Amino acid sequence: MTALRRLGLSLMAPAIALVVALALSAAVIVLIGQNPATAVGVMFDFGDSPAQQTQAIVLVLNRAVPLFLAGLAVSVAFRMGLFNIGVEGQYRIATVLAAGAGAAVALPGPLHLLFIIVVAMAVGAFWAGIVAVLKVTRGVSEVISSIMLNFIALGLASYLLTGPLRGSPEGASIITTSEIPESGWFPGLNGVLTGLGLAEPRSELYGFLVVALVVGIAVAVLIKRTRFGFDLRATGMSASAATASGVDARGMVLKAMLISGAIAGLIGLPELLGDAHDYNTEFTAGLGFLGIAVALLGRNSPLGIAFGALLFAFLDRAAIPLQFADIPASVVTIIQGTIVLAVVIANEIARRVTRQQAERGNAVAPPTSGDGSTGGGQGPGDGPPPDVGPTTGTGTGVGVRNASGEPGRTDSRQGAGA
Amino acid sequence: SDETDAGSGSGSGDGGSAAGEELMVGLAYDTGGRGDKSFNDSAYAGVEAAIEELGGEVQELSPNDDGSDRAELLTQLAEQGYDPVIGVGFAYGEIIGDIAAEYPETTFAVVDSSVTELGADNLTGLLFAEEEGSFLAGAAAALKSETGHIGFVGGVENPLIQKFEAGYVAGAQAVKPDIIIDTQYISPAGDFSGFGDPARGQIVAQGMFDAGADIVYHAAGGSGQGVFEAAAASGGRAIGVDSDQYETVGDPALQAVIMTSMLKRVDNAVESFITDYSEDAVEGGTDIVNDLSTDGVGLSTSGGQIDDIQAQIDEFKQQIIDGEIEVPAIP
Amino acid sequence: MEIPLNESAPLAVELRGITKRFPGVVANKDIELRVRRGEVHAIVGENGAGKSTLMKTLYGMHRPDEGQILLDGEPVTFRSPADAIAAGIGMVHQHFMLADNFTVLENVVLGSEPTKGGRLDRGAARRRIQEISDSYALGLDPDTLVEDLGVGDRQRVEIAKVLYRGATTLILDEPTAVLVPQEVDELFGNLAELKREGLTVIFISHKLDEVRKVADSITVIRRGTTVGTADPRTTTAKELAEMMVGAELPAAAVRESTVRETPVLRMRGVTVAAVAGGRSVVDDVTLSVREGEVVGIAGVEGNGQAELVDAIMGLRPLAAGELWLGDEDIAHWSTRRRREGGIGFIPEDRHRQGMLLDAPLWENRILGHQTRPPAVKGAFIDRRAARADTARIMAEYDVRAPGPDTAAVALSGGNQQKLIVGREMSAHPRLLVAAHPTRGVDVGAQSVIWELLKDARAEGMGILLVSADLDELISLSDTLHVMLRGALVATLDPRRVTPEELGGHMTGAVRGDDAVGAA
Amino acid sequence: MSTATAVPTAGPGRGPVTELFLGGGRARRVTWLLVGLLVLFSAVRVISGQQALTSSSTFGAALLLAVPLLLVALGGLFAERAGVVNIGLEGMMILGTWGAGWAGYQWGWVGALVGGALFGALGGLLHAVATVTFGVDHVVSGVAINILAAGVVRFLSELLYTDNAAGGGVTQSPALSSRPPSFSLPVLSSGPDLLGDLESRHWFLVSDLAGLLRGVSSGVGVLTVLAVLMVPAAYLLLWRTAFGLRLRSCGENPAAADSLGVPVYRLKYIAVVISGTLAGLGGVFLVFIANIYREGQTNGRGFIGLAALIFGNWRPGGLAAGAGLFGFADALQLRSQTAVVALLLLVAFLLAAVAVWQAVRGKWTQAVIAAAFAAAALAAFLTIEELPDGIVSFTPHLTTLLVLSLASQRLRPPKADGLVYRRGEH
Ligand SMILES: Nc1ncnc2c1ncn2[C@@H]1O[C@H](COP(=O)(O)OP(=O)(O)OP(=O)(O)O)[C@@H](O)[C@H]1O
Ligand SMILES: Nc1ncnc2c1ncn2[C@@H]1O[C@H](COP(=O)(O)OP(=O)(O)OP(=O)(O)O)[C@@H](O)[C@H]1O
Ligand SMILES: [Mg+2]
Ligand SMILES: [Mg+2]
Repeated sequence: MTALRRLGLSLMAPAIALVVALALSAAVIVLIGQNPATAVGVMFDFGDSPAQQTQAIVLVLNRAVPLFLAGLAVSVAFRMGLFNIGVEGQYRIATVLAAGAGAAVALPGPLHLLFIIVVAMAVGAFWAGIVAVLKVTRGVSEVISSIMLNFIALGLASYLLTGPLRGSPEGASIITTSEIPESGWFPGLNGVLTGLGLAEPRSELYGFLVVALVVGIAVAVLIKRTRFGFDLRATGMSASAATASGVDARGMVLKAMLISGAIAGLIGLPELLGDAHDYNTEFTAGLGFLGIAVALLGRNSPLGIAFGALLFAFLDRAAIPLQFADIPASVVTIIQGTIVLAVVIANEIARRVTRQQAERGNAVAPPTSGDGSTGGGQGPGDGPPPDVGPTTGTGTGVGVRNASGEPGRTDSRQGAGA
Repeated sequence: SDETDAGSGSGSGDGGSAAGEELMVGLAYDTGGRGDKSFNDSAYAGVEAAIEELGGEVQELSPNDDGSDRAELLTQLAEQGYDPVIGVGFAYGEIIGDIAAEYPETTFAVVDSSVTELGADNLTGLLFAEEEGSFLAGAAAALKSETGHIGFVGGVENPLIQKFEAGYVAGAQAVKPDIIIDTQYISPAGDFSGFGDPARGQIVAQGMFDAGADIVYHAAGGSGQGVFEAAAASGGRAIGVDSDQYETVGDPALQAVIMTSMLKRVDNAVESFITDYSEDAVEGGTDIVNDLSTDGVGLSTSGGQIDDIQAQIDEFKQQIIDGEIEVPAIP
Repeated sequence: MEIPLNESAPLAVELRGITKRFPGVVANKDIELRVRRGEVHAIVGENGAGKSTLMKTLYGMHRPDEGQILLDGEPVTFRSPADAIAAGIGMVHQHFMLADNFTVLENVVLGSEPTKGGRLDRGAARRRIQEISDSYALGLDPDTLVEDLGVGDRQRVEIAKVLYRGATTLILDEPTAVLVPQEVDELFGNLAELKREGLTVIFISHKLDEVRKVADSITVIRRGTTVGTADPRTTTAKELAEMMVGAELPAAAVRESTVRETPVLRMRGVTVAAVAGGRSVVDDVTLSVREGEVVGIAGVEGNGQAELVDAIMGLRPLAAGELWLGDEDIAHWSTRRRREGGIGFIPEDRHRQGMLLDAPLWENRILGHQTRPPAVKGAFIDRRAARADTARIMAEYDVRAPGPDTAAVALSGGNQQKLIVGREMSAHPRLLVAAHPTRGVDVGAQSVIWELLKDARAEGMGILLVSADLDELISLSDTLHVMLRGALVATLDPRRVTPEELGGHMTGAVRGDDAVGAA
Repeated sequence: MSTATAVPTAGPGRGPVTELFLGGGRARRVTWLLVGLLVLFSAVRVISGQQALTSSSTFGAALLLAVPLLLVALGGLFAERAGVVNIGLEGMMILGTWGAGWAGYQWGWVGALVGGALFGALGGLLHAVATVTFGVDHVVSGVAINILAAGVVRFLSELLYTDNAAGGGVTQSPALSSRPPSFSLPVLSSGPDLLGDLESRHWFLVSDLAGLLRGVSSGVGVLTVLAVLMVPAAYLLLWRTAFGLRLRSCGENPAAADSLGVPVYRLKYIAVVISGTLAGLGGVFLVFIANIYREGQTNGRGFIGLAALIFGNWRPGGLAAGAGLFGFADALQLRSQTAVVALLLLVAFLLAAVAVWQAVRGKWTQAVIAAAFAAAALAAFLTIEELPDGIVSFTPHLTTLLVLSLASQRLRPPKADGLVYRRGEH
């Protein structure tokens, strides 16, 4: 019964949160004199023709892919209590350098792609690695250093784009890097869609979706099934316990940030390899910050993050039809913000409830504590008869306990403040 | 920008559906959307004027915060039957070519981006010779400056804003070759915060005023507000941009310091494009350059602060129109 | 005792029929407590009997589900500690409630600060604290940071806090658990002082001799309910213990040595530097642990035992010295390598260093053994094997929980500790570093753990035992070292030493020279 | 700090010179540090000829850039001293700018002040509800508030400013109907402007000092004065009053505070609401500069303020120093690309000093490394004319990062900072 109920609870939380967020947003829509029902209808209206419907799906998926990667990048660090607010800078600098490197070389197709991906991951990892090194060697809080490195990445990317990597002619209104040759383009997946019997959409479904899925599965396996993942999660749950168990905490900081940064390096690639083929002044910004929200929505689990990314992407797409229905697009941002807040509050309540149930379930479990007055049920009366206890003649030594300085149990995400 | 020649074969009709039917204009804004007191509003004014004249309706759309859904805005407008569809801002330049090719029946226009290389004959670029207008602004500043020291504040250091700088510097030097010109950008290319941070605008301009400049020209969008504030605080003057900021600033204290504004008549360009469309007169595949000769750019005169030098300004204007003065577009 | 007590006068504190339930647990059930004014009243009962819960009720930290509180014969209701404080009740908690980064003064005045013109009047506060400190001989300096104080001083700060609020009734929850005998005597001196001033003291302790020495009357609690009162002058410790437990107590152990010759751990000149610089926290320690030997480390808390353990486990770098495990020099090994090399570890703070509270038991089984079968296969975690092995440990070591998937938080302290012991034993270490292995664990679990340690010793495991429980140390150890200010100051023979002597060495009152040589 | 704790005497045999510089407590050390910096800056200015380095104009700009950071960081101080990490400062600042614009165009600058503070406070309240009442992880709640704030202000603008007769639009408010007053020091910084006169002589040290003084004493806005006064005020409130002691106790050991009848939840609420209010005031300050609300006006300053708080070791003086450092570097960067190059000379001097210091202490490796970097910085100064825009733009961020990573890390956050406190679950 408990397993089922626990599952129910963990699903209930996001569902309730969604309802609360939608209710609040409906109130907002009413406030501007519109009908919320229309709004919901509009958001779910994917168009009339099959082509329009697949197009809508492609749009959502294409938006979800980078958000998913961003969420993954944030979550890997979060899992061990590091707040990588620097994903934004990591993907910016990675994308511009990957674009530059990709345009500079000529390689056969798959190799070219691989090369660009490796460059992007390496640069992202390097940029995140700075944060880790500063934290480990100098004790600089990763929050500050990654905030600062975001700005530095922005400036550096701008310098690279306008300086050494500039590919567009003087005077062109958008500054771009040189275009990556076609061998470095990631093939789209529309063939798969049509193969599935769907109508051909207008836009190309990013082939990078496949990479994102692979990365997602890899991260899931890494975190949940491997020793490394165990060490990572253990450090996140209790750094002190992990250290005592033999985990090298400093090394873990470095490794977690490197992985997080490497994934962050991929965020810009769906657009770079699937669509733009160069980095430019108009390249999509802000995905790193959205990634934080997506990771939170997905409770740092790859599957959850996938849902979070899809939800955000779905809401993003709705911005256009909403405007056609004369509902301001800012409603979408409000829904997104409210959902995140509602979900985290609901999660917290659910976590409490399950934990309480777990504790209660155990407290009443031992069979012999008939009146239930002692929770643990470890009174000598019901346990095995206490054997030869080391007692001095006078019998003073019963259960001396020492309580000094025992820090209480906390669920600290120690990445937070410092 | 990649599939340059795709779909150009289907050059069936420019504005084919114009006559008789109700005019349905699709307007896709740059980030910020309507109400930016700048060229989004200006474009809307143009559409509004056209509709007043010709009847019909307009559908406005704004992109999301990171502008990643721009292409979808245009597609949706075309899909829903809006025609013509106008993208406001050079950011549309990258993608509008592909969409125009996809919807050959629809007429497209893009503000601030050249389309000649895109080869779509249902697409028109509405360009402005900002450097020419800025030249006049530079000349006016040099003529009115008492200290022989003027300034230019750019929002973001991208090619578009550099055109303003280039013209302004050329204009000022045409009047006074040894004039001191401070130029400074608020944020580097790719970082758009420079268009929306008045505090930095204020600080940059204040630095110029403190250093002895008495007139500062801004091409910094919303940050320009800070430039006006700095001018007011230090008894200097400022030159506005895009629209007649004397009229839009809505604050008498600042009106007093806005000497003139470099007008970029997006409204006129949009209005005449729609009119052409309704008369089936859109050529397509080309750029319409709005320059001094078409009054697509120019200086505003509200407030009367440059009335005394109007003659010299007009002379420069004529020389530019006549080609006697070549205004550089790159600093 | 000296003050004649008027039997007809209203009681200082009377609790009638107090019942307090927590989710799934009835912590207090129909409890009766009668405390006369001016007496020292002791409450005894085993772990989890509900003593702290009852005192928290009296202190207004939570409200009873049933029952009544009467002060001086008048019924009262407390909504918060503030109400209780106003009514003259003060409590010193089992776990210290002090802000380390605050000074003594700040800790004492917090919540009832003297102010002058809106400002905190430090002058007045200082005078008042000095006054209290002098009249009850607490010896406090108001301006030192609490983090620089030892346990005894901290406790006196806690008492000063209570007195500062003008409490007439003091609750002391296990005040002696962390003190060495000399400190306990000082504390009892303080209590006598308090009594002389007419204050009422309610005193909780597991140490029945102490209780008999200091209390005027005793209430015994078992499984959340009062089983009776006792007169300390006529009741023996054994009788008291049997009242508490409700059964006959086991007889004392017979000791036989299992010590072999081969050393498993050798340390020479081990020195650990303080993090903030200054005096070394572990100072030139030389000792060895042989197969089948339990080496006990006694010491007042904060004298370097924790750092010594950390140094052995590789959690702190050595500033100097050698560290050998068997024939291997492990001074530069990582913690993981040391654990793989055969060191087991029972940390002193299981919540901080021993467990992942939010993780299920089977994951806690893996903790510390991430590189070894059965729970791990190559680079991957073998979930099935981990679960199975956890189930085995649960059965063998009597860990009471629904199953391997239960979250660790759900277990009581004793069960958590048994899991940790079982986990460490399962890896068959050559050396077990056991820090306070029975801390906060009740009688039943405690004897189970002691048995496990003894069995392991008999099989040849070397054990380094750090404990604050002197009886535990004396009865388990084959060799006993005393640690003071980071250095080993004495080596004693556990068969001959008494807790009082040991306490003398621990506080430095007795010099190490007259130590009894060990075997 | 009258309650200076007895620091263990730092090494024997301190010479009279060392004593002069390092003796006499923190105040004297800080004074010497400031004097040293001024001399250094003055020297660099004279050598490089970059007057902007110490001009009153630069210092004035630095003040203007530092004040919003200062206000936000002070906001962070209140929250974190009460144990609540506040990553939502940016969002609260955004709400503050909107509130100031909206109230300001209707009721003038006083209205803006109140409006911004109130909106910021609302953001704080939301954070308090989430973290204190519902026990949500502080970072998570803060991030959510940042997202929400951006949506809310856009929405409110859409609702209230489009088609508003007073002006404004989706991205900006109408202009404030009145401006806040500003002050200049009479005679010294205005009128005869004696300081200005001194400054323009470009004398070594004297002019630099005059520039500094004039920069912070001419045309200073009312909110600047308020903000600067708030630094000592926050210190007095938090470290000298009963309220402050209680508030800080919630950040150090809430369970202990609770057991003494301190209303922990209420205090946390108060602290986080104050935090939001101060962040909101930071937003108001930005609105005062522009005289309107403009979307995106905060431009990440909430995050920088948070960084200043950590930089300053969770103390009012320290965070003011952090905000000042950032503000100065930012002002320099915005004012003059070439002056930024002069900073390289400064870095060279500093590193050379470090090299000498390390050599004296016998740490040769460190000395050589420092000397090498000093030489590199010097070479860069001599060869580079002007840095590209992209590079210059992150001067303040890089400076902060460098100072942080070079300074020894003895940061001490409040002990229970960021921990969710539940009564009885400590
Ligand atoms: N806040 C709580 N929530 C749930 N159960 C609790 C809580 N506090 C105590 N209990 C339960 O009440 C029982 C009595 O606990 P209490 O702390 O009063 O015991 P105690 O007699 O003080 O034991 P010890 O000697 O270990 O200090 C515990 O076994 C525990 O199960
Ligand atoms: N605040 C609380 N909330 C919920 N359950 C609690 C609380 N405090 C104690 N318990 C439960 O009460 C039981 C025993 O509590 P108790 O505090 O007596 O533990 P213990 O055996 O003394 O061990 P420890 O010293 O590690 O706490 C455990 O099952 C524990 O989960
Ligand atoms: Mg207990
Ligand atoms: Mg207790």
